[in-house]
Amino acid sequence: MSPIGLNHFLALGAVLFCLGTYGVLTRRNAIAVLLSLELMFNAVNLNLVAFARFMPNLDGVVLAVFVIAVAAAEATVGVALVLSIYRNFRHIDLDQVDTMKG
Amino acid sequence: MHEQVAAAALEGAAANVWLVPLLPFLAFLIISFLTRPWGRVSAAVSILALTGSLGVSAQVFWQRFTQDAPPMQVAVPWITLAPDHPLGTIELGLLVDNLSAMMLLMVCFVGLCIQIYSTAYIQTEIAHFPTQGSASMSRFFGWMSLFTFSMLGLVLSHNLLEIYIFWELVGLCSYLLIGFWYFKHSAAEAGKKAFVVTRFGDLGFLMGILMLGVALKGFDFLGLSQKFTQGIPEGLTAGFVALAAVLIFCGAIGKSAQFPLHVWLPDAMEGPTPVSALIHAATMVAAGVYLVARLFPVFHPAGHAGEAALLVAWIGGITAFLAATIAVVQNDIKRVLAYSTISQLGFMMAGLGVGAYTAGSFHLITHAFFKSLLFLGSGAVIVACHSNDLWRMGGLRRHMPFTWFAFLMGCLALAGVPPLAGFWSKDEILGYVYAAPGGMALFLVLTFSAFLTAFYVTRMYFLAFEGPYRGAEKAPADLAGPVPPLSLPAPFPTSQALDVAPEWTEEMATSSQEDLPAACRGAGMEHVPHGLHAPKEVSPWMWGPLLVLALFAVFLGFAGVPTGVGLGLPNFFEGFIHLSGEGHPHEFHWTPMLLSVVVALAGIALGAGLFAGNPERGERRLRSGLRLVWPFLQQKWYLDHLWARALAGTMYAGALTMAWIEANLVDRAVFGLAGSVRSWGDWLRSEHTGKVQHYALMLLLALVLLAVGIGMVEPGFFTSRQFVINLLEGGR
Amino acid sequence: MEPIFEQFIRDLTGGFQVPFWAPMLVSLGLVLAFIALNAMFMIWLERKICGRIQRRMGPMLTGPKAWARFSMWTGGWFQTPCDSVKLLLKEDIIPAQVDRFGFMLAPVLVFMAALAVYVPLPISSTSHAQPGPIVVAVADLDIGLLYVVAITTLTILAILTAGWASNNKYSLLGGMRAGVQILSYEIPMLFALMGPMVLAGSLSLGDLVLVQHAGLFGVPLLGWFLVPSFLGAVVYLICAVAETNRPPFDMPEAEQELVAGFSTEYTAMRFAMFYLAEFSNTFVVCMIFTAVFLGGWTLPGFTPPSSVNLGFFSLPYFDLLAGMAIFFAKAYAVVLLLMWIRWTFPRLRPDHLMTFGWKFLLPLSFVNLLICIVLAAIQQIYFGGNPG
Amino acid sequence: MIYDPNPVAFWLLAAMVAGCALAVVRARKLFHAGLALVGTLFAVAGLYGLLQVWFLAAVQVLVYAGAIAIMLLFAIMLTHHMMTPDLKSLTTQPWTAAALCLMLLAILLGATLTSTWQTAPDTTLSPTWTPKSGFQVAEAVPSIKALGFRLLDPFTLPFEMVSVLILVSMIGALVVARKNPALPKAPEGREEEAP
Repeated sequence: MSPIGLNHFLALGAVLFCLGTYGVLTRRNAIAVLLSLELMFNAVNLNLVAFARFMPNLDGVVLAVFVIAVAAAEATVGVALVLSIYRNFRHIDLDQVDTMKG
Repeated sequence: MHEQVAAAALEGAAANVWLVPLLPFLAFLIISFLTRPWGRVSAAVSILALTGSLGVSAQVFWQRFTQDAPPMQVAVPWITLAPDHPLGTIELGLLVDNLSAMMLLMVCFVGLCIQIYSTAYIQTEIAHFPTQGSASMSRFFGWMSLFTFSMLGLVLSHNLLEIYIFWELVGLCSYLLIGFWYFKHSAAEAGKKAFVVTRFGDLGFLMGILMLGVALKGFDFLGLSQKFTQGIPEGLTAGFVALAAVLIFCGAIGKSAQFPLHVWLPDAMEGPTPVSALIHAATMVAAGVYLVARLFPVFHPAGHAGEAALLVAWIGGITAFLAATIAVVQNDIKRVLAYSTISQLGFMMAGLGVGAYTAGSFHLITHAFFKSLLFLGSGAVIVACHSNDLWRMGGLRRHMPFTWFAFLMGCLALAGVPPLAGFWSKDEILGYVYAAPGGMALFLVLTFSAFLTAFYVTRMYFLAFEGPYRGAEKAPADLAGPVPPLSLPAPFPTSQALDVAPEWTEEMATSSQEDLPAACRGAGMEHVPHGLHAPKEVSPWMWGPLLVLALFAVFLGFAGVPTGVGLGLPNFFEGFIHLSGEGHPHEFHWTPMLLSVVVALAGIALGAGLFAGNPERGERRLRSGLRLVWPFLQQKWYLDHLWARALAGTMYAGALTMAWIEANLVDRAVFGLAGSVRSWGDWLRSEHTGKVQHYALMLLLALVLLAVGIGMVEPGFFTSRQFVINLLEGGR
Repeated sequence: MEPIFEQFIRDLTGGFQVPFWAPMLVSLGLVLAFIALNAMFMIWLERKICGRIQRRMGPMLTGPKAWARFSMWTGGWFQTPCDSVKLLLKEDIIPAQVDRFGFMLAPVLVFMAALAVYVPLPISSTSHAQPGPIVVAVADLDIGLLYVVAITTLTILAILTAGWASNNKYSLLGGMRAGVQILSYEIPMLFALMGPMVLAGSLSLGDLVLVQHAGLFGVPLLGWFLVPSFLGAVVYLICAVAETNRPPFDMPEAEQELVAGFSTEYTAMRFAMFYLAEFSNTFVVCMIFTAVFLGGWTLPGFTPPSSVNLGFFSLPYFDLLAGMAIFFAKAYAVVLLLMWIRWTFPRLRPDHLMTFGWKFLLPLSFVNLLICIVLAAIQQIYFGGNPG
Repeated sequence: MIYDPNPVAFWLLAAMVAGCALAVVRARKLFHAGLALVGTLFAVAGLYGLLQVWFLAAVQVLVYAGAIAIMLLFAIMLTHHMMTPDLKSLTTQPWTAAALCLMLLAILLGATLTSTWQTAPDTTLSPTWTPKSGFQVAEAVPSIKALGFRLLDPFTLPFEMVSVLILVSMIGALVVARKNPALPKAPEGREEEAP
């Protein structure tokens, strides 16, 4: 097998990111969207760590730690919002939450 | 004579001159924010502040009087333009010279007298409005303080732009104080009218300021005066200077109520009487005169009267005559005084126009004292009689001895009876006009005005103070009562701001006040039932200041006795207020002086003859004697009507045109535009689904398009080494 | 494990180089066997202690009669093996309406977690071949403590999955209760463990034990983190009980309310896996407590020789064996403590449980952390740094 | 020497990442999607381990899989009916999104794979700081200690800000999710639509 380099990790990150994007764009369920968002976060983190490892510089890892922290905050608020939506609409289908429709 | 007058820095007592306007301003702030609920405290604050100002002004005046110092000024940068801008830095500053020092003293002193008087007076007015309490008193004194601040700032202004600020501020205060009883329809209208009419003049003023300042690359008075001492400055034509001067004079026309913008001043009598005394007799209306005096070299480049000066002179003359004629037929004591004020301001203007810098300024000062005295006296009379109407007064001499004495002194001063103050100053103007080349026609006009002045003053005095007290009886129907308002033809809208019906009628009052509590209706004091008891002398707080002012009305004239009279008095005033460019002190002529004495005495004699015995009969005889011009005068030369018809008519026609343009051109364009935007919006709205994922999809689409676009424009953008390096190392 | 295993084999065979997978396989086998046997023993012990506390004898019949006659502590030895056989032989029922994937995944997950958590646990050390001690663990990870805590979360996942996949209200509620409970108690637990981390300056469990052996302020017994981080030890113990869903924190399977909680629908082998994992986790908790707070395989002031020679019998790796003995002795002491607690205290109410965790244990663990930081600073400044 | 991960492990983990991510996006039952997310997270943690960033791997498992994913699973359980397959959940703009995502993938892959990255020998990972000797060149593998010094020396302020952020989000979540009796009830029409 050929040796694994930075590009492998970056490509995997790109795939993961696009899958996450696809989920965000298509899933109706708000929680599924949140799940997909986490995928995108992970893709970013994967890139950061890979860069940090292959271009030796710990800052990438530090940044990844920050990203995880921010993701935790995001998920907290996201879930709270979802629960709030659920309480108001009795469902969490994003394509029916269109009160902002013009 | 023409050497550079170096502006010195403020020193000595003048170094404190900034306190003079600051103290009233602080008083205004304190009253507005702290002592509002306690009217008497507010009054005390205001008076204390003004006393402080007076003290400093007196020190400054004394310093200027005893030392022969050049003008002193201090300035700080206000607007810093671009470094290479020709106008450089526009500054805010204080200018202290003899003229402003004297004005400071006058404003502070008269203001103080009036404020002390007001403490008692304003309570009598407040008593008519049960809903108004102590806060009204605070409001009054707060605004008075603000006005005083503005006026003192105006006097101390260092350049044209600064004076314009304060010019507008005094205008604002005037508006506020005229409409002090804002729930009175007439008062609110009068305030509006004053504000709007003076705005016409101020428009010209601003244009003149900009013309002059931009052309001469500077706004400060000393610099401007400097440039004009040698004549018209290089690069400017006489026509340009004349036009600028005339435009600046427009401001003075508005503020000083000169023909043809004088129409607001009589209406301004709706304000409380101390306001009339302070603003519309002594200080603000004099600001126009002060402005012309400040810019005297601009009107008289190199000491010679320019075209603008001629205009100033004739406007002044016309105003003096016109107002004097109208004053003859007025029945409202305050209106008589208002027209008299206009007339006297005309005298000042005429004097300044022919080059009588000293005389004009002198008349300004003396007039401030005796006219504020007269106004305050009229206020006292009104308080005593509960009426403005001369035909409801009479015989007050016996009931109000102090007021009577002070008022009489004021009348004599105004009538120009020697040796009272008004005589000396008015006479000096007449002397100048007489001596001026080509001034004979103007001299005659002014002399006739002086005769009329003496006559209407006498009429007013006799109606108010002599004969029997008529307050209890009903006034003769044909003599008293307001003039019916002019009914306009149908197509004219009753434009409130330009309303021609300045006479406040009962119908107007009641119709506009139905929403007020019953107790507030009939706000005019003539409607307050007053019973049959005789008028009583007012409180010492009111007649005290009157006597002080009377003292000045009698003796102030001796400060400016012409040296030629031979009284052995030096001409203090001329020694103090003179222009460096004013060449020869004018020669003294006995002819105009004697003529003016004769004229004044003749006027008094005629007035006394008509009104001493039976005023009603005298009035009827007067009317029959003047029957040809009586309606003309009664309608104030139809000037208000002219304004209403010409101006309102023109404006109405213009408005119709504009309405047509609006409806057919502008609206179509605008609505068309709006419609197209709306249809675009309707089309775009279908994209606004409210679904967050749809938006995210659009975002992604934009991102992809952007990336593709960048990739097409610059193929190596995302893969270039430098991009990556920048990306990675940018943060290090 | 690797270095010791390799050395051991080399010693034994005279230089045989083992393939790289061999240590892994051997570790796996050892751990699996240990889990099974230990769980059986613990179950027996639990029943005996329960009996003792409740003034009865527990299982007595299964097994040799003679042993039973000797003492209650020797009776009923074969009870648990027989139970195990029974469980293994029972029919595996998967109810029709369950989510098959989740239903089957959950026991695997929970067992995986129980298995994986053994990786960084150090049970002994040896200096047989090298001057410095080599820690005996499957792998003495750099981040051992963090790893242990992280793996625990897998248990929550498994329980949630079991609760949801069973398609049963009681299961779901039990699963959610368990999840919330473990999640809540994990936080004070982590903070309680942070005190020792700070004191040792390392996350490696091996390092922790070595630091404890070195002592605090130069005093060996003080070095046991039980002393400087006493509050942390208490908090950890309570949280550990809650984490393993043992009474008095066994809310998730409160029979009176929830039947058997998340394991209601499980039978036979799958149920056995939950059961096994639970006992395994209990013991793991005790091992962690031993390693983190009780000095692990060491005794203060005692360093066993690397080998003993009794003349007739030469015992290599003596220090390893002695360490293991000490370690398991301590661990079982903690196990006894837990059992004592279990059979003494009544069950808590769910809201009390949460309140207790968030409002009492968490602040307490903060206090402990503060104390530890101060002590670590004193140690650092006046007594030199620590080996971590 | 450039760091060289084990290819077998990488490909296994990569397959797990991609497969689980696909399951997250496409799973019919939401709970399965949640489980798949946990799988992805674990696989990514494995990749971190492969890259020898052990601390991050542990944090990933602890915070991501242990807290965030569990919280999401709770949300699923609280909001979703237990066993209802989310049948219609895939029907929002699937094809457009797929096309766009593929284009995005092409762009990303094109940009990353054709770029020249400045990879460097695996010797000096980062300077670390010790009280006695100041900054020193660290070891090749990122240790927790190096990470800790890095986190608390140049990144102190962001680190503290992150704690503030988390506190704020916690309080915000409480406020948002709390039942507010003052709010009006859900619209009547929607009640009937609930499955």
